[in-house]
Amino acid sequence: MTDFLWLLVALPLAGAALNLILGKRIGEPRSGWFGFGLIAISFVIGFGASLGFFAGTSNPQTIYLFSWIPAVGADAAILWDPLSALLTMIVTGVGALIHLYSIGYMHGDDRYPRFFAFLNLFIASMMILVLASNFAVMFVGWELVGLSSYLLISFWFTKPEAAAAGKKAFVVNRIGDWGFLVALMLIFMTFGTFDFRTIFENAPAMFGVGAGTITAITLLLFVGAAGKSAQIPLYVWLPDAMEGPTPVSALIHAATMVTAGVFMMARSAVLFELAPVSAGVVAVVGTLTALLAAVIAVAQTDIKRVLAYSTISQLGYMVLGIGVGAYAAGVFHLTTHAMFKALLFLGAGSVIHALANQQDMRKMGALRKAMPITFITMAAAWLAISGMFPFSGFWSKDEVLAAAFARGGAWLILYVIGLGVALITAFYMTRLFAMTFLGSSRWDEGVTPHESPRTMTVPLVVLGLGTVFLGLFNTPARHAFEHFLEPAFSGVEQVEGLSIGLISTLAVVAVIVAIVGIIIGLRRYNTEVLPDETGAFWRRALAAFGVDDLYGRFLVAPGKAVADWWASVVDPKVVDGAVHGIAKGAIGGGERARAVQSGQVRWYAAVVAIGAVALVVFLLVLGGGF
Amino acid sequence: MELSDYLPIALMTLLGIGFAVASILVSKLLAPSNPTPEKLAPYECGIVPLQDPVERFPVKFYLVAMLFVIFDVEIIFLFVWAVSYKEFGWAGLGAVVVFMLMLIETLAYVWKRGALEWNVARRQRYRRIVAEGHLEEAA
Amino acid sequence: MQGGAWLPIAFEVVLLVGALAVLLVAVVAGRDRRFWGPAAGLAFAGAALAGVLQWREVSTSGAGLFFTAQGVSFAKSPMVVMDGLSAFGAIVLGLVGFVGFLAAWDLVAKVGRRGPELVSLLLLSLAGLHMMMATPNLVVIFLGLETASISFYVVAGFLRRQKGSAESSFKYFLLGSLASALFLYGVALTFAATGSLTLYGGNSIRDFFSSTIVTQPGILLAGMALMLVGIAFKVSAAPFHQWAPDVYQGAPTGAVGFMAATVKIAGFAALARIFGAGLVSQVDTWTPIVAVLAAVSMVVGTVLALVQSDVKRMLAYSGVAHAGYILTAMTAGVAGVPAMWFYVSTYAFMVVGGFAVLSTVSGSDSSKVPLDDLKGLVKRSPEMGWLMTFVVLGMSGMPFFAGFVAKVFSFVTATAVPAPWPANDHGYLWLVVLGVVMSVVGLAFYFRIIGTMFSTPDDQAELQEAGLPVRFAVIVSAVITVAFGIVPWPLIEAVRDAFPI
Amino acid sequence: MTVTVTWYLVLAAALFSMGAAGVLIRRNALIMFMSIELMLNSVNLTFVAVSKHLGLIEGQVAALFVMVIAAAEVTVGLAIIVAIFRFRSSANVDELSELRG
Repeated sequence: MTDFLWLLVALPLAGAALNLILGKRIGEPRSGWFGFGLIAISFVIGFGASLGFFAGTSNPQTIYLFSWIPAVGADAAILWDPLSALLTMIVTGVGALIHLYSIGYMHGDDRYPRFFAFLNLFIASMMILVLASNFAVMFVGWELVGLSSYLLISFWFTKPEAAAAGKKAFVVNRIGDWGFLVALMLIFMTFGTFDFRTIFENAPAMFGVGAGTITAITLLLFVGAAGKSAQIPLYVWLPDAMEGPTPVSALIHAATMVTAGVFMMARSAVLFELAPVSAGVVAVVGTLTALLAAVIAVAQTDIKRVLAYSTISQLGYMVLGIGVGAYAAGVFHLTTHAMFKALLFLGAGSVIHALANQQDMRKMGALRKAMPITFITMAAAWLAISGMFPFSGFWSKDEVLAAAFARGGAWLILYVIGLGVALITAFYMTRLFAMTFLGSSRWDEGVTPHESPRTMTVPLVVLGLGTVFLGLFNTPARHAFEHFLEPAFSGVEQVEGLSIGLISTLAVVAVIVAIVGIIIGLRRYNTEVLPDETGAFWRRALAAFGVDDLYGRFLVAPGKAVADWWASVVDPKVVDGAVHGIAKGAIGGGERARAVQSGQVRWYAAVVAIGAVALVVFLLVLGGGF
Repeated sequence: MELSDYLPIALMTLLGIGFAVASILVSKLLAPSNPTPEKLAPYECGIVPLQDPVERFPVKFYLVAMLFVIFDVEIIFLFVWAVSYKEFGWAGLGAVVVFMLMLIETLAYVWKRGALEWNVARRQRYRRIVAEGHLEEAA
Repeated sequence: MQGGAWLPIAFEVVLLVGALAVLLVAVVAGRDRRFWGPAAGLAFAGAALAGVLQWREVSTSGAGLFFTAQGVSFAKSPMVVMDGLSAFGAIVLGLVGFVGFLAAWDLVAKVGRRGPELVSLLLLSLAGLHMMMATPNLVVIFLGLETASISFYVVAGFLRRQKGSAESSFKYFLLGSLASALFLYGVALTFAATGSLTLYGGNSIRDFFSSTIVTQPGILLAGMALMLVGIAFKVSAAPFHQWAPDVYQGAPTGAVGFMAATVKIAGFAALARIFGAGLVSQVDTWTPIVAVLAAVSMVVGTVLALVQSDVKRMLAYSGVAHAGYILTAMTAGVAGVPAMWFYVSTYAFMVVGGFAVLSTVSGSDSSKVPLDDLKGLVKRSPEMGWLMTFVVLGMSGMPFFAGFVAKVFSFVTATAVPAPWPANDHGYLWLVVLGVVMSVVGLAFYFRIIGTMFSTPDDQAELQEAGLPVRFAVIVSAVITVAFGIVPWPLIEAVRDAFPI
Repeated sequence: MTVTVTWYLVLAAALFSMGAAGVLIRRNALIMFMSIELMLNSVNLTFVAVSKHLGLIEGQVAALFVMVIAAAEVTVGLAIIVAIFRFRSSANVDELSELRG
């Protein structure tokens, strides 16, 4: 089954190319269905190929396609192990649902085929990133993913904010990519190759725990991951990325792309094991990001920005999981988050669609009766993300917190902050849910919300089911998920050693925190009149504590100044100056030398004589005549 | 240092110099000379020349001089051949004949092109007069 | 002399007979050039044929030394040598001479009564030039050098009515004879130092070097230097190039192509013979000087060419620069001879072609060709315009043209042999780098010429229809420039064994 | 003290440099031309001296050839000089610089 895997990349790429080229002729709905079809087939292939892993029978293998740069050990080969299988299923699965959803959502857009071309391109690049068997190919995927996110964010490029947001996302990602690239160079310098297997096999042998180079490599890898997965300080682009169409936010900025950083760190778990210092940094940054994002999310009024900050916060959890060393828990949270965050975004999308593109929650309310399916599915996702007991969010978040608790010592502080974030998360999600579906209807006049068409509600329902039942896969008792991922993290020993009793108490604590959060939220927002949010804290939190304009003033402005100076001063004077200088010099030399050619025969004779004497003397000296 | 073999040359130079000096001396001693300004002035109506006249000599002289030089140099080679023509034998004779032929041929070309005519202008004038003369007589 | 023995000097004999025939026919049949023109053409073609025969003879039975004066106990030094160098030189000289003669045909017509003189001068000069490269005896080389130079002094001054032509011939004469005197003095000093005038054969200079260890080489080195001066002057290498621009500008355009091309061929061949083959053991002493000459020529030639307004002066300076590039090949000693031959033979045709076009553009008897004459040439006469573009591109060293292959060939040869003086093991790299830089700088003035040709012509005088021979000459040279650019291998193979003994 | 060949060579060298100096210093074309002839003759002297010293004949023959060449040069040179100065009266060479740059 695994020899069709190259189709996972080929099919989306083909879809992107065809949609781009023949898009106009294929026309609106058909190009959408065409895109969806290809991704669905890819999902089937991916799922089929990973059946072996479910049963635990097949073991990881590398399928060689062709050699790209043999000198560097970078050949185009697919590394098929449970981790990449899982990611494939998430990307293609959630991707397919979002394609289906976009058919309805993008209805009437005049660049319809182009949208699906870019979506396919994104899936293809994500596949390259996930299936890569070496860092070089992964980097290719990494860059392509950055590119397609830029294309999709600024899809409505006629809107200046969208274009600016696209540029911002791309630049901030580039900063992260810089870190990732330097890490690649370091890796190549130390290991002489990019191939995962050789690196991860002889890394432990070559370096003891805490070796300098490995720490440097892992820190730089984290910089790359921070750029892609929107951690402090490179998270500023994600909220602005909401300018893109909602399916884009769902797919890229919730489920897949942002998790690329987490996936990369999980993939190079062996390196992080050898560098406890950087693991600590990763965990701390993860937790702080989670805290900061959660606090900001509380005061946001735009529904999509709340979800964006919530994504950053949940990503913080995953990064905490990686930092703590519980890679399986981090990846599990990644999976569940992909499910319910995509659902939340799609739900928000259908709400916005219904209220004629109204994104401000203060203009929503009382949509329960008007949009029952969206209401029910969003409720499931809301409970999941808040960490309520039976839902998937609870299991994965609890896994991560348990792992943090298990490490003991200083990690306990992270556990406590984690719990606090869980509380805040429950609160702002309840705020969002209440302001949109409960309370009184604060719609604008002439807006009559109605349930979205079936192409949009079907994906919501599917995702809803996933959100509810996915958690059961990995209850502390069965740990099915960890066994599934076991072969991928064979080189790394998992954080264990928690008795069932301790885990269940931690679980109970987590549920209590969630319930408290929800109650506060409901009591405050499930009212006819919205509570006032004009306090100093609310205003500053709404403005994301001014971090953005801080960057603007200290980084962007000086950068632009240097660029302007360079363009106006250095370029014309130095570069052009040099070129014209050479030309003038040559001609100047010519003019002066021309005077020597005086036309006087006697002068020519003198030159011949002088030349002859000079030659004789030169030869005598050289030949040792004297 | 045997000077003897240079004796004849020394005698020759002495003789030459002596001849020239003697003739000047004799003319200076015997000839009467009472120079008067009029005598030294230019001939009757001539104007006092600013600087000695630039001898302008017609090109013809130059042409003849050139031809003389060329054929003079040709003779040098004939001397060489003449001295040992027996050893060169027929091959030598062949070479010299070819050499002579070339020069004679160029002489022919130059002659045909009229380099040797002396006072070309006067003869043409004469011929033209004669031609017109005939015309008058004929008319 | 037996029958077969005529071959070594067949080239000169044919030309001499041709020259005399032309004069005779002119004398007998009067002025009409229909009679003696074909005779001259035949002579040139015959000479080229003699070259081919020599080449075949050499490649079959190997090079040989010949004594002209048989049966005489005259000093046993050989006067004529027939080897790769002289045979290949004969072919190239013959062909270039023929094409140059065709290019000069308009001038011959214009000069009217003195036509036969001009043609016989060209024939005799070609004979002299070949004599320079086909003899091991230094004095005979001087003889050949002088025969050619004197005839070129006269050719340069052929347009009596034009002041420019007279001035250029005077300058050429005075400086030429000065340089010849220097060369001769060099020969004399070498004679004094080594006791012999011939490069090979009985008690030759080469034997001298192999037999005695030169203790006090002062005179010998001075002699070598002066000989180098003489040759450098002839091929217009800087700093002895100053005559070239004035003479090329003043001399009648029709004949300049012939003069420039043939002198360079013979000059470099003589350099190869004397220094490459004769003084091969002294190679470590004279190659640095050749390198210095090359460097100076390249810089002077290119930089001065940039600022010229007269096309003939531009081509003259480009000639100086090209002399520099060829000398770069010669820095590899005798190993540089093939590269030198490739460069010289292709460049010779370009020069003939270039000046032929100039003669059609501004009259073959014009002594000045300002750049504006070429303005919009492509529109005025597309054929001439495009052919000139090919030739100039060839000269500039554009890829797919002979100039490029020639430059690469010589630069590679220059770096192949380890250099003695600035002691580095991969040859005269600094010279090659300078060469590349200068060729790039040189592109400016080549493209200035092409630019003016492609610009819109304002009121240029209508181009009088060029004679068939001139057009044929231009076409041949353009074809050779392009052909050997795209398919250089046959010439490279042939050149490989154009070696002196 | 006997007259060795180096004396002759030194004399020839002196003559040669005098000739060269003549070409550079004098303005009149004819004088310049004469100094070149002087240079050629000094070379002749060298040839003959060395040939006599080494007892070879090449030097003599060479001298003969050089004389012929000098003669040819004379004829052509004077022709050119005459052609030049048909355009202007004086034989001054410095006026002759129309071709330059």
